[in-house]
Amino acid sequence: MAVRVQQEDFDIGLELAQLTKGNPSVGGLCSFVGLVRDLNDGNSVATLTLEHYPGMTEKQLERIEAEAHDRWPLEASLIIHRFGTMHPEENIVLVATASAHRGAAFDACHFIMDYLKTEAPFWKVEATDAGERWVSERDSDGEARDRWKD
Amino acid sequence: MAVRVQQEDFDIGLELAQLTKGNPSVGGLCSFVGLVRDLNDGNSVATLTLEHYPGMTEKQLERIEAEAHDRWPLEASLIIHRFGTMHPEENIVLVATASAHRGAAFDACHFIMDYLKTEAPFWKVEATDAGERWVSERDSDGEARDRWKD
Amino acid sequence: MKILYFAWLRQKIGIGEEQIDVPGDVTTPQALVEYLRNRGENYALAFTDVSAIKVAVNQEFADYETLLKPGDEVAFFPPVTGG
Amino acid sequence: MKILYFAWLRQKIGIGEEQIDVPGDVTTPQALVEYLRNRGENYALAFTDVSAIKVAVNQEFADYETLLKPGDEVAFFPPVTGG
Repeated sequence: MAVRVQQEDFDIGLELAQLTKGNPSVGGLCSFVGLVRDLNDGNSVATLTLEHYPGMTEKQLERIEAEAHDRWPLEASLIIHRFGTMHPEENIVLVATASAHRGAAFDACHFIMDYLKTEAPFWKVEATDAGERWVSERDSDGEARDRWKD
Repeated sequence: MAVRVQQEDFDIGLELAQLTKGNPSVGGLCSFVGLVRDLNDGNSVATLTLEHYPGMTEKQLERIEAEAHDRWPLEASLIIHRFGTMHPEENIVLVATASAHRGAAFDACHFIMDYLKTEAPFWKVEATDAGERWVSERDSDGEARDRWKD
Repeated sequence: MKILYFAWLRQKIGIGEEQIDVPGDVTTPQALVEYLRNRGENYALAFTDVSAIKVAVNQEFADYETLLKPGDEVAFFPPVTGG
Repeated sequence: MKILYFAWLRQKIGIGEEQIDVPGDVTTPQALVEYLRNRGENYALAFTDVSAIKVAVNQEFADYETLLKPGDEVAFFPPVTGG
């Protein structure tokens, strides 16, 4: 289990290799990478800047990760989330989960992303062709999270 | 869209980077890696050998990948499956899907893995401490696939 | 009391963080908002519609009726949009 | 007719692929299995329980009642276990 909130980019291949290295109980490794798109809500995006709440961010991410471990039999997991200013095609977030079997790895990774989207204190502001714009929450993100509630 | 059936290992970081490079429409990249475990059904596994049906394998994987593109708005996808003899911790399969949004990427990747497990002509034989053993199909794999049927 | 503002709330108010000795009757985030609105036009504008503003107390999501203690860290921010 | 065997079926029969000129009445995989069972003990053992054996015709999953044509490629194998 590990959470990192950082400005610098990450090396996906390296991170995934380190996550499973030396653990032959891992049969499935699921990962998700969120990237900056050059178009959002009809406007072209030059840069995306992420602001966060240091301290609360790490707490929330660690809580979400621990909840995933409670729900599924995970061998390992990793959450890396960047802040600062980024350009299209840059990595924003990496979530990876490893388990003996694929179902747990898929579900835990998806669960972490859905919760991260709605419960981790990050905010995005875009520099677009129509000026600076704070990204709005999406109803679909709340619905995606609520799927996991019983 | 790409399918590769090969004996040699693959570089996950390189493959994922190539999949999204130059496409700023990608907002989410989901990947799954299947790895050789050192224990299966209570026996320790020294090596795992994968046999396949050349020709039919590629056809089936291409069909599954095309079906995923029909079902979800994907920007890119990749399936690499190895054959031959492997040791614990080695990579067996990589499936990666890229889309504007995470839901499509997650679902398409999971869909491809579930179908690959039940419809791609690969067979596993393990060298275990109890001798050579052909791996049996799992009922749970059929159930995982049937989830996607309406 | 340590008060933090994030995203467009921070922009509208003009600062990200401040330390305020609030009056004794400011015992909830709701009362804190009323108090802040009277500190200036920038606060009043930022807090026009609190239904669009989340609150955290001591780095935990809270609601506007949560009881505050001296020394608490209270943060106001729009719905989160990370990932 | 080109016939292929995979996994433990290949091991039991002893070969992975063979070309056989089958009699005219071998028009389905079911009939082909009956025919093969009479070719030797190894075939009879391999095809003891066809409920555990899948069939593909021209590299497509098929069933035991599929009509076969001369020149077809027929493959027999256990349930797949890749991934």
